Amino acid sequence: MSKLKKVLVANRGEIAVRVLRACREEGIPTVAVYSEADRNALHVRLADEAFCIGPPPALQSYLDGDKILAVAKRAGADSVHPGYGFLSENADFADATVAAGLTFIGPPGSAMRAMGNKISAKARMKAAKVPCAPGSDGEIDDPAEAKRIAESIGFPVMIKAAAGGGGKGIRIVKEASELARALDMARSEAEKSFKSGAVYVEKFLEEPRHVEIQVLADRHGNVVHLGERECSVQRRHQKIVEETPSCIVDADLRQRMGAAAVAAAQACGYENAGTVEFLVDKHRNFYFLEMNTRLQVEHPITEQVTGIDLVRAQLRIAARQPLGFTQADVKHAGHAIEVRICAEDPDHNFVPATGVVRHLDLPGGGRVRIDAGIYEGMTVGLHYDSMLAKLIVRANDREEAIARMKRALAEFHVTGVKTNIPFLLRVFDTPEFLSGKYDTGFIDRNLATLKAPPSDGMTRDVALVAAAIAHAIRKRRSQTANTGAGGGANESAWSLAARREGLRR
Amino acid sequence: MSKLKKVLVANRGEIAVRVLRACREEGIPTVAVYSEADRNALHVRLADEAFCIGPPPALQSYLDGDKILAVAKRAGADSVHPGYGFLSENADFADATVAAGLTFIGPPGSAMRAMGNKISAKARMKAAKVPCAPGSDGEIDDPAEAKRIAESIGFPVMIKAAAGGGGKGIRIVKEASELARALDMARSEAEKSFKSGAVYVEKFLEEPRHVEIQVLADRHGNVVHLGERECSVQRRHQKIVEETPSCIVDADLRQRMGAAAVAAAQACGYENAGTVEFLVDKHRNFYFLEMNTRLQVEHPITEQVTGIDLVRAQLRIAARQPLGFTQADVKHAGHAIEVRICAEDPDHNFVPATGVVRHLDLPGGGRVRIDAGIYEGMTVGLHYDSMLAKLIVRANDREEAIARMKRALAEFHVTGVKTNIPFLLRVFDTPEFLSGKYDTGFIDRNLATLKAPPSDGMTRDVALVAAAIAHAIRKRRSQTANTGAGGGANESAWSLAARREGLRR
Amino acid sequence: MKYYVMVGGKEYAVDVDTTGDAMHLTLDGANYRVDVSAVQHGEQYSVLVDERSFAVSVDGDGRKLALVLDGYSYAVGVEDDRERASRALSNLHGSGGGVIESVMPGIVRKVEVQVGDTVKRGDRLLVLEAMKMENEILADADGVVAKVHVAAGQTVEGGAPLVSLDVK
Amino acid sequence: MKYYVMVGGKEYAVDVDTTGDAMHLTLDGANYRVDVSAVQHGEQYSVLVDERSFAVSVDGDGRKLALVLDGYSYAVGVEDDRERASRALSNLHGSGGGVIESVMPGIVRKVEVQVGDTVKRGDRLLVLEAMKMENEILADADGVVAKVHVAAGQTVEGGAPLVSLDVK
Repeated sequence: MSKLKKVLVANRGEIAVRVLRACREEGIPTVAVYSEADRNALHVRLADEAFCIGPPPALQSYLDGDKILAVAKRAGADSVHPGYGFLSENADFADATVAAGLTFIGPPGSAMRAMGNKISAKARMKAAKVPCAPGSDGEIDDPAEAKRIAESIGFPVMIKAAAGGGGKGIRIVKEASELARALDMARSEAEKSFKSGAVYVEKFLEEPRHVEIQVLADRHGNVVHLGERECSVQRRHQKIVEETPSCIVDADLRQRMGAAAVAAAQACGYENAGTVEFLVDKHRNFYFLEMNTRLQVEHPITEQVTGIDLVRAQLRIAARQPLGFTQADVKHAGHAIEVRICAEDPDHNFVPATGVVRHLDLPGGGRVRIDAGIYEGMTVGLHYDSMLAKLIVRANDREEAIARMKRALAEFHVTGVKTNIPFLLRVFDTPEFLSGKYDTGFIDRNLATLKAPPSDGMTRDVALVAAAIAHAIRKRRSQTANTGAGGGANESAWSLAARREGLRR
Repeated sequence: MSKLKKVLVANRGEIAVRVLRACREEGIPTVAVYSEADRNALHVRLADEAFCIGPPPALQSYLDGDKILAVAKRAGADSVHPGYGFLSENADFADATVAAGLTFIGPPGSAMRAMGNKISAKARMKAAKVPCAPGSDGEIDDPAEAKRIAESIGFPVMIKAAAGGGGKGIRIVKEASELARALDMARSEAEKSFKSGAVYVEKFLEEPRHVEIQVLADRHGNVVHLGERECSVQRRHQKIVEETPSCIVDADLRQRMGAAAVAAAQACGYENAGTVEFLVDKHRNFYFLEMNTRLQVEHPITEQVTGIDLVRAQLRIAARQPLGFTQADVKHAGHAIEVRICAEDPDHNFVPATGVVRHLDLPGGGRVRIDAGIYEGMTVGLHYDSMLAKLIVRANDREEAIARMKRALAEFHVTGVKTNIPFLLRVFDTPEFLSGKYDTGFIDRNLATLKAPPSDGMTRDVALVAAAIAHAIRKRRSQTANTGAGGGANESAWSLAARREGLRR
Repeated sequence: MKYYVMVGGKEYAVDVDTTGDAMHLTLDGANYRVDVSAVQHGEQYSVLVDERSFAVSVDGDGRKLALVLDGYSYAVGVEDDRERASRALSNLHGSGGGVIESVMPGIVRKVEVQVGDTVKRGDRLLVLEAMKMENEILADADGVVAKVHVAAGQTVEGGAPLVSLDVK
Repeated sequence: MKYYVMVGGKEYAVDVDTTGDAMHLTLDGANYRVDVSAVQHGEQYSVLVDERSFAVSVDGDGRKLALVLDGYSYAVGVEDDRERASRALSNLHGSGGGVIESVMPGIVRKVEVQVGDTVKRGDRLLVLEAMKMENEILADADGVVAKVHVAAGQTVEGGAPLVSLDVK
């Protein structure tokens, strides 16, 4: 069986760790690349080799394809895994990788181009009889033209980056007066994120569900789908909670959406792992949204219910191995949920949080999975995105999965950086989520509940008590440090001392 | 559906955490008990309520059934989960729990007594046509009598505690001259561990496999088995690595051993979760060893391949719910392996290690499970057993499972206390283990390999280099601490300083 | 010892009595027997109130603490008797409002006002980029720009002053 | 700076040269360009040798360190130039052998010899209990008991002297 010889992982954070683990389990040596900000990162330590590729800004490191290919050559890698984000959907990079004599672990550049430009992708989908939402037939840069189209399809509309993905470069416009400014900002953001400022206009379906289908295509013409992921819990088009199966997808809809996704992949000559995103309305009509020509952040929930390791499948497909199974072999068992744990402050409008991770407590137990780039001592800065870890649970049914997720989230503790863990916990207490009948308007509709302070008097009192005692201990600690006595001594002993002495003054 | 109202967990460490997690997922409030040594333990923090039950020695805390039942009453618990070890196989405690009007989450005292005394258990098994190894028909306390029996069945023999379990109170005797001393020590150890010094003599099967069958029995007469666990990687009768399926068990043998285990459970009126242990010789003959009338340490591997949560099943059975599935519904998928991570020093004859856990790094990723009682800041002392955590992996087949286990073990880091992680890693490099053809003599036979130093010159050089640098950093740190400058500052910045300055003297 | 804990705009007095064998706290009329132990190298506290068990994560130093308990976060200000007394002495001149602070760390992309400009509530003052997203910073009241604390291209920390407004 | 690292009964000299931009180490004739960074609050070191990446867990303080690397543990003794020089000065009288130390912490259950007893290699000297298992401590050579350092019931640490033997 052919096998890759050495894989360079052109990414950082949890996805680099994810890919490195898969390589290690496959017995394939690995090469990491890192920016100067990431010298201490987990992915550097888990790789067999690690090369510094430049300063922290991504444009000078993780987005510099030439530098990365030069490292691949120097390290003797025969293949490159791009992860998600960064260069993963850059067709030129995929082509350059192949031109350098290396294997790109992903689709061919041609498939990316076909799907990467959202406008030509839509045309192709229409030809393949995949339903699409109405919108502009091409790129828009003139505010007047944008206005004309928006008025013909009716507000609200979305301005979307033609090269976009992952929720970036999207603006929703509710009325004509907002159009010019939104167009301006979307273009600027798109330029910065994707090196292309091209945007287009599409009808904004109000409160649809966001449901996507995972596909796998080998280099021998076999294409299968692995069912859906429900990703409607979003804030600003960023997914926060994903689950599978979706409460709105029954066997018939799954079969139809799956067939559409397979048709979409075939229509662009797709290879390797990819995801076809759809919007689903309450009548179970579905519309092609876009194809993500790479691994998704939320891929683990599909792995948990199908038993198929998507990254190892990627490695094998890239090595020209056949899939080894057919659509009929794909079985779904149980229910899986993922949450994205991010460095942000939900109590202050979700602003990104920075700091040094002082302490980390991860949940354990059965059917709890953690894919993380976070580690103690890690500096969380502003150069890269704010996702620290993914927490994934599996269970026999949705109710059990929710109970397990709540249990695991309650065990997940981070100090030094604020996270959205409290916010995530409340998602699983929200009646709308529990009912399974939610859509992309979920977070906005439930924001008051999601941010609500606890009502239990006892819990609040315990927080107050803990605050008073923590204050006393910290004050005494800093006094002791100033006088040179003690120092970084055993904190637990310290606490006892503080209880016995500090508070007894 | 009837449900328990509040569960008291009469245990500590990882198994207390395991049971508390299951209760939380079932939505059942919990009560922890703790000795004075365990005030900071994870199980205290994960429970809804926690009661101190006495000083560190187990006899004055976790083995004091009266105290524990008094707490149960005071806290309003309606049920008690004993975990494993401590009071879990104490029939008097089970009876006292029921007499106090509470539900014992385990078998009735009568079933424990029937199986707890190994001699009467064997008689019962013979009656149920379960094959047994030859040995004494009763308790032995006279060295002369022991000698007579041993000579009649032939050396080597085992002296085993009639009330024993978990490998404690067992001595292997190879010749008559060792018998008296071994009898003495086994009696003394048994007395201390089980409050009963009764021992008996049994033929020691040389290098058998240790294979056990998990059973579940509800209170409505339904008994099923969940297949086998292979537990032959043992040192001094302590299991270290377990896997399922066993390489020696085929479908036919599984069916026959399973039927024998079900018959054993039925023969003693068993209820709840239990395990029937067998020895299997190279001809696939199997002999009843003992029944463990409680949850086993290694239960997670069965959960991973069957999808059945054994602790939640225990809670439901105890609440008189029917099993809800039949033998035909039990399906096995994939392969699971567990290792026991212990505080011990394999390079110094596995002596127990003590200390304070300074830092802990847990592996993550798909199909990796950690059941642990360990946490940063934990004091590992001598009062309780040395197991810190269990690491369990699942995969589609054995080869994948081994690769995943090696990957996960390499990511598991503990500082402050020595562990057997390096030793465990080498198990998975041993040809005999990889072949699947191993028995209980595995560790002794492979000790040289398992303890062998690494041969790679580069790896050794890196260790030497790291030692030199660590020494320089630590020396400078202590000098700085003595002069009062710095202190518990950012270690990473410190390292840079040490590299730039400390080494540049 | 007495502690004043501010949370959600409300202040609570916590009385700590450690004269007996156990620690007792009085709060809002309720009296609790409390046992607190620092765990996880002091990053968490295990709090037993009577026998109810809580694990509290504590972040921050000094008077501002962020606590997480039962999945709820509390931003808390604390001071004790003595601190309150000394603060009362030094607090003779008030600080005054009207400063718009950055709620997040980021890079200033555009500054759209200058000193003397009259702005209305909701007007855009500047654009702050963080995590590749552009965020508009808007005036929170009608007023006149008294000071612009930052320039385009500048990196700012969370809490940094951006623009001071003289509010009408 | 020069370091002497003892491992597995062998000593290695490690030369550390930090005069250039990168750190260079010479060891057993081999020369490595090395970049070391303390991670995980200093409990681990990320070591890049040229571009090969290693994570080393480090335990212990001072001259005795326990390292774990690639799943192998190394018990290591280290000293630098200066320490070696000062130790040479103070090391004028040798310490002598024959002391049987406890390799584990535990509780002494029985002491079966007294000063003056003649013992043979393999004779039981005492019984040490640890983790509920009784462990026999045996004489490691023929000799006469010179000193018994412990009594039954006593708790001992790992490394504590138990019995001193005058070896014949």
